[in-house]
Amino acid sequence: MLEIKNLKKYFGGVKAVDNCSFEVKPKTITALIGPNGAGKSTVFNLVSGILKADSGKIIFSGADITKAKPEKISNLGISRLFQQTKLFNNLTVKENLLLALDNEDTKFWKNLFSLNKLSKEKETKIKEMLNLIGMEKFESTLTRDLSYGQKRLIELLRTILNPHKFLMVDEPVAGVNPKLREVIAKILEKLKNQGETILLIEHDMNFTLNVADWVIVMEKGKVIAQGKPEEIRNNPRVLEAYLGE
Amino acid sequence: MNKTAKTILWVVIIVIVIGAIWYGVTRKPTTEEVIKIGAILPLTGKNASYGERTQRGIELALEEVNKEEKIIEVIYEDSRGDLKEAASAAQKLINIDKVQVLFSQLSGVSQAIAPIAQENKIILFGFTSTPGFTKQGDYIFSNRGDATNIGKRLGEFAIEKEYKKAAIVYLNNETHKGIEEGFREIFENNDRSVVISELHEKTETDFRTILTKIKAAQPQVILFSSRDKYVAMMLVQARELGLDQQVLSVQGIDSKSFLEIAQHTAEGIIYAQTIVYEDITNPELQETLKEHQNRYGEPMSLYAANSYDVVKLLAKIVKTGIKTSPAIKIALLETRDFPGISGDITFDETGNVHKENKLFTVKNGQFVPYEE
Amino acid sequence: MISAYFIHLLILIGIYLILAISLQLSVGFTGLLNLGHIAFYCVGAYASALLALNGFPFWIYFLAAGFLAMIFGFLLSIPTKKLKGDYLALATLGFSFVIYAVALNWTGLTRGPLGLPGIPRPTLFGFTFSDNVSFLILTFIIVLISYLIIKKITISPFGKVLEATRDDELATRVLGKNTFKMKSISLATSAFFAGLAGSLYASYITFIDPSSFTLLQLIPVLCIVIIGGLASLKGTIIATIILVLLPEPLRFIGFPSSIVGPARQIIYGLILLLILVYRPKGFYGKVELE
Amino acid sequence: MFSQLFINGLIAGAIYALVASGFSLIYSTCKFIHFAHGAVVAVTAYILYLFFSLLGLNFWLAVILTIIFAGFFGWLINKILYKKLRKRKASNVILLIASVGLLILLESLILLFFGADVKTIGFIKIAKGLEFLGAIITPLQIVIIISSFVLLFLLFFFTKKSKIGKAMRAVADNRDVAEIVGISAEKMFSWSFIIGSAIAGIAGILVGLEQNLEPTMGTNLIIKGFTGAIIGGIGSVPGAILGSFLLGFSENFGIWFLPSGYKDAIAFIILFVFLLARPQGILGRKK
Repeated sequence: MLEIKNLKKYFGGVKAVDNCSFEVKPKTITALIGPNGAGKSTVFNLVSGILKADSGKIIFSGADITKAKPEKISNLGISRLFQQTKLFNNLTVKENLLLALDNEDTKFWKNLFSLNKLSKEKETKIKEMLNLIGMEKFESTLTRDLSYGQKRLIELLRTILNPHKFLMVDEPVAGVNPKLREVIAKILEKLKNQGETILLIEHDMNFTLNVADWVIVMEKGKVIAQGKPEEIRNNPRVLEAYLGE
Repeated sequence: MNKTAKTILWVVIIVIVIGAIWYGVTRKPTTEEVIKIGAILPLTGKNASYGERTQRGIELALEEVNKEEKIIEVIYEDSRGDLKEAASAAQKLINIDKVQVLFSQLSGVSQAIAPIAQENKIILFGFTSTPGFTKQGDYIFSNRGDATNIGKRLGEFAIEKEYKKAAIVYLNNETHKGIEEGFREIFENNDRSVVISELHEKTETDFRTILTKIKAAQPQVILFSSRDKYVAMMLVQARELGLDQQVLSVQGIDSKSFLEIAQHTAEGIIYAQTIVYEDITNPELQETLKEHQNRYGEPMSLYAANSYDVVKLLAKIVKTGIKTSPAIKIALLETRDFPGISGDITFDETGNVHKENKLFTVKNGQFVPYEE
Repeated sequence: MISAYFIHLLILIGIYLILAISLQLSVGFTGLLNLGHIAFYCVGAYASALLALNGFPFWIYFLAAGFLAMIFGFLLSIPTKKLKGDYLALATLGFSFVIYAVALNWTGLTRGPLGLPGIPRPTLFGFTFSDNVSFLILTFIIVLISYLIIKKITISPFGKVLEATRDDELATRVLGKNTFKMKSISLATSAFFAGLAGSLYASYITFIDPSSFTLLQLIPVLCIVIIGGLASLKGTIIATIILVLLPEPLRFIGFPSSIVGPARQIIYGLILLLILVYRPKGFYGKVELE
Repeated sequence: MFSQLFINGLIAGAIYALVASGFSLIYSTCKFIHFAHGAVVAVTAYILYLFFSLLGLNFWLAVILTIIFAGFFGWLINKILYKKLRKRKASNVILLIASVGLLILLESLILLFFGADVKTIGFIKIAKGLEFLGAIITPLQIVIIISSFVLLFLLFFFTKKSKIGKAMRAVADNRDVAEIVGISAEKMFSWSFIIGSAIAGIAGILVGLEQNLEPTMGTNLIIKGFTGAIIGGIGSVPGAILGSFLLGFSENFGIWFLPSGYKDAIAFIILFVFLLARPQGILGRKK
């Protein structure tokens, strides 16, 4: 599904991503783990086109997207959750979610002349998703007024609702209270059963290791180990990287 | 500033706005026979000093005219040289203050107001020498005459002095463009030519490079056709750059600040203007000139003389019992040689005047008529 | 007929309304700090005046004013691709200075500071809007149509994309929307209506010169957008009425004649600063720019 | 003629630099466009006129008092107007509008107290300039150019070496980080206003002597200073000075070939080209 080939990204002297290569197989949850500053989020930014790679290739189901713009990459089917919350604060929850559904809203003349009555099908989809996380009564509150955990949930929903073949999720449960953590874990599980392909960054080791099918470990911009969760759990190299030399 | 304080503030502002308009609208116009003049002058902004001088002329005339009993009232509006502002002022003066006569200064503002005045059949005196201004309608008058005559008079003088090459720097507006054209019309034939003619903006203060161009072209005479502050600065910078050719200039530079800026470089400048200081025989007008000198510490400027004469003329007409704009219009057109400081007033059929331009110069810090 | 004075003020309010709600579209709804709005107003006014003076019928020079301004809108949207916040404000401010300088110096086309006098009043289906009452009706209709169009844009999903671009452009792009295209459409649309306002202004005052399009003219419109409240058309309407009427009562206060000019400016400046200090968020502003 | 054009460009550039440096110092620290800086230049020019021409103080005493007044005036503006606005979390656009409102207010006050006519300080006697490599330049103009360069170095050392200078640059770079390290941003803002306005005082004095006094002189100066600051790089003070000289040269060389009415047009076209091609200006860093 996604292939990274000796990707490089330097910020001045800092080698954020240093000749990193790995592959994500379809219909699997792949976890990308490693200590802070290992280059995980930078890889996410390179794949989603927010940063331009210095060298190396990013292939997504056959297409070379190394130099593509974020909006083009997204329309190819990659949907991405950011590490910090990036909701539209002055819009309501419903408006935030509706934006993800399709790109009909970018057609100026169509919007100007049509009655843009919200289609039944979109309405129900939003309601269904909100019921899933028990936030149906927050439909018309401004996202600015939500709690941090609620914001993470809505943002996850927005990423899922955005039509995609591949999901990139950057620390979905970081800083979220245990109750909501369960809800998010349940959602990821549900997506896995539906056969979605997910690339996950998460620090919480046991959360990651029991959700992921495959684990890739990064340190100082390089991939230092790959394997099934059990193999990684007791791999000396990984422990060393985490606990520091 | 909690919520209540903010709402109170808003209520206060809105009340002021509504209250003042209501006061303005319902104010009973003063007694019937007083004639009202609405003066839309540039009282702030770049042209404030010219608005101020016109205002002085009006104030002086009002004191003389209203000595026994008040027959003329003047309402001032500040146009700031902005067209929208001037149009608002004109609408207010015509419709609320019910003025019979409008004064407007600066060519741009006068152009914007002319159609409004003409449409409402209100007399408009435009203190601008924009060529063809009074042709816009029979209610449009001007006491300044056409700017091109000044240019022509200076052209004739340059020919008398057998100058062959001339240079011109003129302010980028209708009046001074007219003067430049007038000068070229007369001067440029057989072997005489204007080697350089450049315009400058109102925001200009550094004329060095224009003057460097002129220095390279080596003209024998230089015409600075602009307002007093610009002409003075051009003069200073020209002398600093070593240009010592004879400098000609135009009406309006007869001000205290011109002498202050130019200091000794003003000596010997020759300019064309309509005002005739010395041979004003009429003792009353002599009195007014003295009054202006000791009240404002400078000789009466062209702007002041112009507005003064118009107010005096209107007062004479009103004293004969004429009260309405159409009637005043007829009386104005019939005026013949009304004695004025800025020259005797006789209106042609378009409502403009043709005044003979005389030459003046500066001799040991005084504005005096120029003799050969 | 005191009403003539009020009709004049209502026409000015109408023209400023179109200017303000169109600026609101780019500043309030799309977060584009557009300080070049007066340049579009100027382009519209000159295009309309020049075409009208050469005998073109009303609906040609009126729409031409809008479309020409729109083209300049697209032109100015090019820098919005990489410029953000302050830098965009500076670029658009620089753009308005350039347009002013061109209007002042291209004397062949615009007659420079001499301006364009004698601009004809509009004639539609044989009827000429020469008196102010009929001109007010024309202005009112145009204001209504402009308001409905802009209102429709802002409440439509397209409007929501604009607001999303304002709140977090990167997140909007990651949802697959070409935000640069959105910003250029928003800027071009707001320029179009500014051009229409320019055409109305030229046809109403019947004389225009560059001095009507300087930085000082931008300040009232910008204040209306800020004080009315970002992304709130209702607030913009109220703020327009107040700010256009604000200087009028000062005419009726009897200042001694020698200081009447500066006195009014001082009061206007003071009220402006007071409003800014005590109401920086505006009446109905719910939106906080970063 | 080339040397004369060069000198003319140098003089114009020096005047723009005097205005742009103060403006840019305030912008780089407080991150908003302080248009009223032009009015501060005008006000201080009139204060010198008050001290020297009206009250008859000794010229050099008047100059020192004027510069002190300028610094104080800048501090006052910041305290009364901008500090309140910042406390209410007003965005930069609001600060910009407030600064233009203040410009209108100050110019009207000058007009009220000093009248509209052009004033001269009359300390300098007008005489033919000195011959210098085929160009003519008056002593005052030489002072203007020298003081502009001296200012460039003083500012350069001040921002690089002095304690306050470094603290100001820290706030300019990243206000929050600076505050964490214990630098009070508010104090630095007032310092930038004091120093920026003092420089405006020097500009007011020199420009007042060279081009005489007029209530609206501030507006013309700040628009050119603003243009120079952007061309040079709005964030960096040396950039603003460099940009101002570039502006002075291109204007004067430009109107040697084009009619002189195009002076402002040249300035704004350069401005627009820079904003498109290199918005951060010559010395500015890409944000």
